Formats: sequence, C-alpha cells, structure tokens
Amino acid sequence: MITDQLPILILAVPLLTSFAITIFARKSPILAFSLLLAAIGTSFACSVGVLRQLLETGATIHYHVGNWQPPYGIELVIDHLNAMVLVIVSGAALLTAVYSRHTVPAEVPDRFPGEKIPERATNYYTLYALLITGLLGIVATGDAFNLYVLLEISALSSYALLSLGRGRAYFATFKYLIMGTIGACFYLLGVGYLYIKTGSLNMADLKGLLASSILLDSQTVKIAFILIIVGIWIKMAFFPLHGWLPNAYTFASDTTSCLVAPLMTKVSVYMMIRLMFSVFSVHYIFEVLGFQDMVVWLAAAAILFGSVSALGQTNMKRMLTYIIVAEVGYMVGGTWLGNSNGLTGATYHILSDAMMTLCLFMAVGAVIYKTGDSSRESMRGIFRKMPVTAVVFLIGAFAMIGIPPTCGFFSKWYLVSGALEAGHWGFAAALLISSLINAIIFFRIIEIGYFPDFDAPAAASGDHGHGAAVMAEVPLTMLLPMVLTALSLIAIGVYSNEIITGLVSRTIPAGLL
Amino acid sequence: MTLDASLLWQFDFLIVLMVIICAVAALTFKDLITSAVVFGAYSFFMCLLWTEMLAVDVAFTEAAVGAGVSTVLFLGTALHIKRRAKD
Amino acid sequence: MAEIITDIISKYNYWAFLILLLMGLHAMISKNNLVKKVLGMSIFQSAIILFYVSIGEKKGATIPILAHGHGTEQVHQTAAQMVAGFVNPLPHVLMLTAIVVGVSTLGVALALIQKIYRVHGTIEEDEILENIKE
Amino acid sequence: MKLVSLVVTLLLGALLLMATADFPDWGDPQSPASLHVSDYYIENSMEQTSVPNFVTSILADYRGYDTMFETTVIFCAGLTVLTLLRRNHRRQKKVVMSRPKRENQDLILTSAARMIAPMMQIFALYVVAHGHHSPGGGFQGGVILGASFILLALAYDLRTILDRLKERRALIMCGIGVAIYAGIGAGCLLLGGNFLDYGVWGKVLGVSPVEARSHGMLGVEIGVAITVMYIMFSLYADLSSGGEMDEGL
Repeated sequence: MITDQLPILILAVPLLTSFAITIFARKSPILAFSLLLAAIGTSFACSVGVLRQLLETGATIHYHVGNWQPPYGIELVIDHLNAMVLVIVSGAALLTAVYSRHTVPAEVPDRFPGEKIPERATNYYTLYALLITGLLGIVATGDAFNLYVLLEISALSSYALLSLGRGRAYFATFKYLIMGTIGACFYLLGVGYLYIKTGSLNMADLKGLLASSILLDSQTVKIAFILIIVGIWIKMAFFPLHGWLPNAYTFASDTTSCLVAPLMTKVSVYMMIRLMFSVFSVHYIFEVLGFQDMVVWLAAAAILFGSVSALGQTNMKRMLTYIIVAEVGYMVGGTWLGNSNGLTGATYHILSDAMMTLCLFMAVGAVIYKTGDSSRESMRGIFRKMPVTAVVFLIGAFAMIGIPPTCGFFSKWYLVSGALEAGHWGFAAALLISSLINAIIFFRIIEIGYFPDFDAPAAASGDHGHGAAVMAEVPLTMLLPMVLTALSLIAIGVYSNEIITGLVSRTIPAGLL
Repeated sequence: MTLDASLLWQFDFLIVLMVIICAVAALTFKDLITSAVVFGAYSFFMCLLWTEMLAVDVAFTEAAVGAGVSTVLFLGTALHIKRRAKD
Repeated sequence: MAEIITDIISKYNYWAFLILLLMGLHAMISKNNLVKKVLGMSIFQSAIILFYVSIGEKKGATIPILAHGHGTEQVHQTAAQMVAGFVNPLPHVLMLTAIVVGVSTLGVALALIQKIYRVHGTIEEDEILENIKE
Repeated sequence: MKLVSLVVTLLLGALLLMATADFPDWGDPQSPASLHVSDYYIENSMEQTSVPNFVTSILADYRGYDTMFETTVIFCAGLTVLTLLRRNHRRQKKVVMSRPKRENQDLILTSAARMIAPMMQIFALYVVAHGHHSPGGGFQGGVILGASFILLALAYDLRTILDRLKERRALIMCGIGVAIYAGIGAGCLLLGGNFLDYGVWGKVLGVSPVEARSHGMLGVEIGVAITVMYIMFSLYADLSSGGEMDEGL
C-alpha cells in the first residue's frame, strides 16, 4: 500500500530529484526549479500524510528499509516528535523554494564580468535538494550510525550552499567546515563508544541495552554521552561552541540563510532531544549523570550572550544570527530543565522558532533584494515602500519578542513556567531579559522603518519628491511565502493549545514530571 | 588456517610506531608538498595496520583512497597555493 | 610496573588511537596554515577509523569472508564456532562509509582553500584575518 | 589559540583515557560488540543473501540504506568542488582550447602509464564484479578506475585525458551512477516491497529472492563504481587545475 511507503517517500523523492536535476536539467534553471518545487511539495504532502496517519492511529510508525528486521537492518521510526519536525522541515523548505525563484538567479549568477561559471543555478538547486534530503533523513532515521551519514550529507551540502555567498563566505565556511567536522567526528566517536559496550546501533535497541544496571554506571557510556552531546552542541552552535555560526550565516547568500538558518539548528536540537530520550533515558540523564544544572546555566549564558551581541549589531543579518545563538539557548535550556513544562516549551519552540527565524530572514532578504544593503538603515521608510514586507517583519518581530497571540509568547510561557518549577531563577531571568532586549532591538528597527527619511537631502530622493516614496514591493513569488509564514506564526500561536495537547504533549517521555 | 594477530605483535608495534611518526612528521614539515607525501606514507602504514587487524576491505579502501587519491588531491592543492607553511 | 607495561602493550592500538586523535584535534584547532588544519582533520578521522576497526578485532579469527563461498557444500560448524571464527564485519562496513565521508570532506575543504587563496592571496589564518580587517 | 587548543585536547584526552580502562580487552571474542548484532550477519549472510563476503552483504544489503547515502555524499562532494572551483574564461576559451599540449611529455612515463592503465582498469572491473567473494566492491573498484585516469592525466596532461573523458559528461554520469543505486531501491517500491528490498526483483529476474538479493547488490555496486570513478577523476581535475581545466599537475 502506498500509505505504508509514505515514510520513505519523504526522503526518496527529493533524493531522486537531485539526481534527476543533474542528469536532465543541467541547462535549464527553470526546469531544475520546477523539479525541486515538485519534489519538496511531494515530500511535504507525504510528511503531512504521515502526521495525519499518526494522529489517527496514535501508534509509532516503523519502516524497515530493505525489509530487514531491526537491529540488523536500518529502520525509520516516526513518532509524534519526528512527524512534527518532518512537517516543519519540509514546509519551511517548500516556502523557501518558492521564495528562491527570483533570488537565486540574482544571487548565484552564471556570468561574471570576464568569466562564466556554467550551471551554477542548477547545481544550487541540486544541493538544495540534497540538503533537504539530509535533514529529513536525520529526522526520520532510527539508527545512530545512519544519522551520522545523513549529518554529513546535510553538512557537505550546507558548506556548498553557504560558500556561494559574498567575498568572505569562503573563509567563514571553512571555519564552519572544521568545526562541523569536529562535531560530527565527536558524534561518531560517541557512537563507537556505545557500540563497544553494547554491540548495537539501533536507537531502540540501544535504549533497551543501556537500561541494564551494569552499563548504567559504566564510564564508557558516560563518556559516550558526553561526546555525542558535545558533538551535537557544536553542530547547533550552543554558546561556548557557537563561534562559526554568525560569520557563516551572515556572508551566505540570502536564500541560503533563509534555508539553513531556521532548519540546521532546529534539526540539531531535535537530534539532541531524540538522542537524550530515545537512546539514553530520563533516569540516566537526570539522576545518574546529574549535570543538568550546569547545562541550564550555560543555556542562560547563551541566551544573554546572544541577545547582548545582537543588540550591538547594525547589520541586520548578523543581528539575526546572534538571535539564533540565543534561541538555541532557549531550547537547550528547556530540554535540560528536566520537567515536562520545560521540554514542552523546547519542543514547541522548535516549531515556532523555525517559523520565526524563517519569517525574519525572508523579510530581511526581501529588503536586501530591493536595496542591496543589509544594514539597519536599509529599513528606512520600509512601511511606505514595502508595506507587505514590513508587516511580515513586524509579525516576525512580535513573535521573537513574545507578544501574544503570536507563537513566541506560548513557547516562552512554557519555558518560564518550566524554569520556575525547576527552581531555575537564573534561566527564567535570562528568558525575560532576552525578551526585553529583543523588544529594544526590534522596536528600534521598526522605528527606523516607520519614519521616512527625514535626514536625507532632497537631491538624493530625486524626482520622487520628499516623503512620497513609491511602492516597490518584491515579486509575488517572494511575497507569497513571506505572507504564509507570517500567517503561520499567528496560526501556531492561536492553535497553540491544540498543538500542545495533540502533538507536543505526546512527545514527552515517560518519567518526566 | 587462521591468522592469529597476536603472534605478530612486534610487527604490529612497529607499524603503529611508523604511523605515529608519519603523523607527527606530516604535521610538522613546513613544506606542504613534503607534508602531502608523508601523509601518503601515513595512510599506507595505516592500511598495513588494518590489514594486520584483518579488516581487509577497509585496508583496501584506505590504500586506494588515503594513500592514492587523497595524496594527489593534497599535492594538486599544494601546487596552486603558497608552498611554504608558517607552522 | 610490569602490569602497566602489559596493559599498554595489550591495548596499544587504543593508545595509538588516542595519540593520533589528540594530535589531529590539536592540529585542527591550533595550526595556522589551512592545509595543515585539513591534514589534522584527515588524521583525526583516520584515528576514529582505527578505533572502530580495533573494536572489530577478535583473537583467533580470520577475515570476514566465508571460504568455499562459491559452492553449496555445507560448512560443518556450529553457529557459535562460526561467529568466533570471523572478525566482526560490522565496524568494517561502518568505516568504509567513514572513509568515503572523509575523502569527500577533504575534497570540499581543499576546494575552499583554493578559493580562499584566490580571494585573500594567502592561506595563513592570521594573514587572512588581517586581510579581512583592512 | 594554541593554549585553547591545548586545554581542549588535554581535556578530551583525559576524558577518553578514563574510558580506556573500562573497555573490553582488545580482540576479546566475548566482547559485547562481537556477540550482539554482528553474529547475526555471520550466521545468516550466506543463507539470506548468498554472498560469502560479509562486509559486502552488510554494506550493500543489510545496511544498504547507509551506503546509498554514502554514495550521495561522494556525489555531493563532487558537485560542491565543481560548483566552487569551475570557471571558464569565455573570451579566452578558444585560446585555451588551442593551447599546445604539454611539450615535454616523457616517453618512458607515457609508455609506462599506457601499459599500466588498462591493467588497472581490468583489475578494477574484477574488484567490482568479484566483490561478493573477495575484498573489494563498487567503491574500491571505482576508486581504482578513477585512479587509472588520474595516472594517465599525470603522465600526459589533463587536456589529453579530458578530450577523451568529457568533463561535462562526468557529472551526468555520476548522477546516473547514484540514480542506478536509488533506482534499484525505488524499483522495489514499484514491485511491492520495501525500499531497497532487492528480494522482490526476483519476480522480474526470474530467480529466487535470495539470488535476487545477490544480483541487486551487484547492480548497486556497479552504480557506486560509476559514481566514484567519475567523482574521483573530477575531484582531481578540478583541484589540480584550480578549476581551469587546462594544465593539471
């Protein structure tokens, strides 16, 4: 039955499409774009189908690749948590794909003065499909080693996409490559340490084996856990290990930022939650190991560091990248609080933060597309010139600050109540301070955007006359995904109750209060 | 016939020693081309070590990839950039 | 003392793994030259491969290929004997994948280095940072 | 930076040292790693897939899903390097094409390379085809095939080889290689099996499912070999010429 095959179709369709683009569409960016759009659309439809199937039956879906029983073969395991993340990843990828219609030809040109780089746009789309395959694969897999391979696919394709940016992008990407490789290798080493003690690679099987009391206080397993978590922290740019992120994302092309910024860190957070609770257990992490306090303090530091650094930036993209560092702190802290409210907040925040980041990056990308300038001053007069973009930016900013009814409010609500429940005043305070700083950052930009250009000399505004800037919106293919993202922010907020009781609360592992 | 690896531990030990020496040398030489060639030797000793551990497929791959293609890639790059490294 | 020496010798490949791993990591972080960083990365990765291959080792076992695999004659061995007779093939498979990933990363890293050299005119990290500041 | 690195390295070293004492003895046949999952492969590989090389049967069948993505990683790397480095000087293209080939081609080198290359290629094909029974398989064979072209390019020059092995075709071919792999997997979906369940191909090929697994693996290995060969050569061509595709080493 086709419904049985849905889990693999989510991955196989973009994968096969990336090859199809290479083979058939090398000459025609339009054809490549259509193929990509169709593939990610199919993938999104399949993800939604899997989610519906899961909500109807309530039973975790297991898909045995090659018809081999786990732990001998590789299985895809889809429960409520990954079904949600699959929909987010494929949905955000779909929106960005539509958005990329006009931005990619502008940002990844085939022709430069004096030299021609053939087929860059089609290669861009191929790499895009591979990145999405990698991310979806990470989310769907139930095998610890398979996760490493997919991690490397998404990493390699993201290096390629990020390096196709502005001048300094190469060096920034190189640093990311070094850090990313260290992270992935730490993860691989951690899996090896688990393997030497258990002999298994399947996540469910590992969990069963690790529950035995001999392995519970084994030094090797403890170190395996530390290696895996640190590896993932490097990948998600958690506070002391975040050094590569701001530069890599700032100098990337805007479409790439729209794609990579919301998805990579969120998928890493998903990986952390998955490995913490599906390979190790609540008991192991919070009772046997017991360094959650330190991690939550680190998360609080990440939030403060990210927010304060964002405050000092005048380049809009750079500012957003520091906000990502802060947001990673939210999710890591929420997960490590060790109570169900905190984890609910963190899981719900994966959803809302992916959309918020996407929304803001798209809006900033649209402004850069029109003005060619990423500094804060490029926002001047934006409410007149680009009203739709401005409203989208406003909604994204409200969500980031946490103003109801946007979704940012509800995730913060859960995170703060989780922090109070666990008695972590520091984390709660960091959350509130960060909201305050976000408010300052965004209201300053909105102020710049709302008031027209008083200071500019009349000569500069040319024959348009003073204060009568004409409407100059971006093309429809960019407006549509932006508006949809902004609407989704409100929808996720308005239906937060349904999402949390129907979906997020089912992902809370047993044993977490 | 079974090959018992422990019988040959002196030989193994020598290979391990060579691997480490090659790694140190590859990282310390200031001439990138020398480094690249020494790295090829490192890969080759690594491949011998893995053959000793009866991981024939891995050794085969390392011989083809590490000692062969990787070295050529390093050389190809080293010729296109400044050959002397500062450290 | 003798115990320590036998301990070191009996696990010498784990020690080698440790030394190579740390050397690679140190080079990746501290080397100034980008090619050297990449060399460190390759050593780091092959150290991990060495570790995995060491897991697969079994005393008294042979290479993981069934002899007489061509014919249909029955192999007169119990399952346990058979398992003890071959080294563990699973880590080998995993490491084949890791080697491939390693060479892919190497290729991309070297391509980036060439691009960096074209843009900044140097591949020493401190000089690039100075170049950026200007 | 040196200090930070030293601290990090020593910290990691201490951490890993702590675990070493806890490891099972090296080469212990009773260690958990050799008793839990891997025993299943050793006992059942021959029966279930009719492939005596356990590494091949795990690589291409039990964990074939991993290997598919591994091949994709290679593909991705080749594409990345090409996208990063390739540049054609449009105006000068004609000039480049008519630039004389390397003049100081060494007679001994070229004759030796011409003799070695076909043997390498034959051996590579053997490695691919015989991977079920001996060490080797698609990946190793592909690398050797690629290396034979690299050898020719080193002995002659890059242009001579590129005249025969069109660069533009290389990327298409390696796309086809991975597509063969994924296509064999996706074909199983159409035949009513799970993804990469080669057994169902038996219905089409007219052999038993176990035989079909063996054939499926061979098909997959060929796909891997094609991809790896072209990517290895194109990595060399791009990196050694700085993307200009003229001189090479």
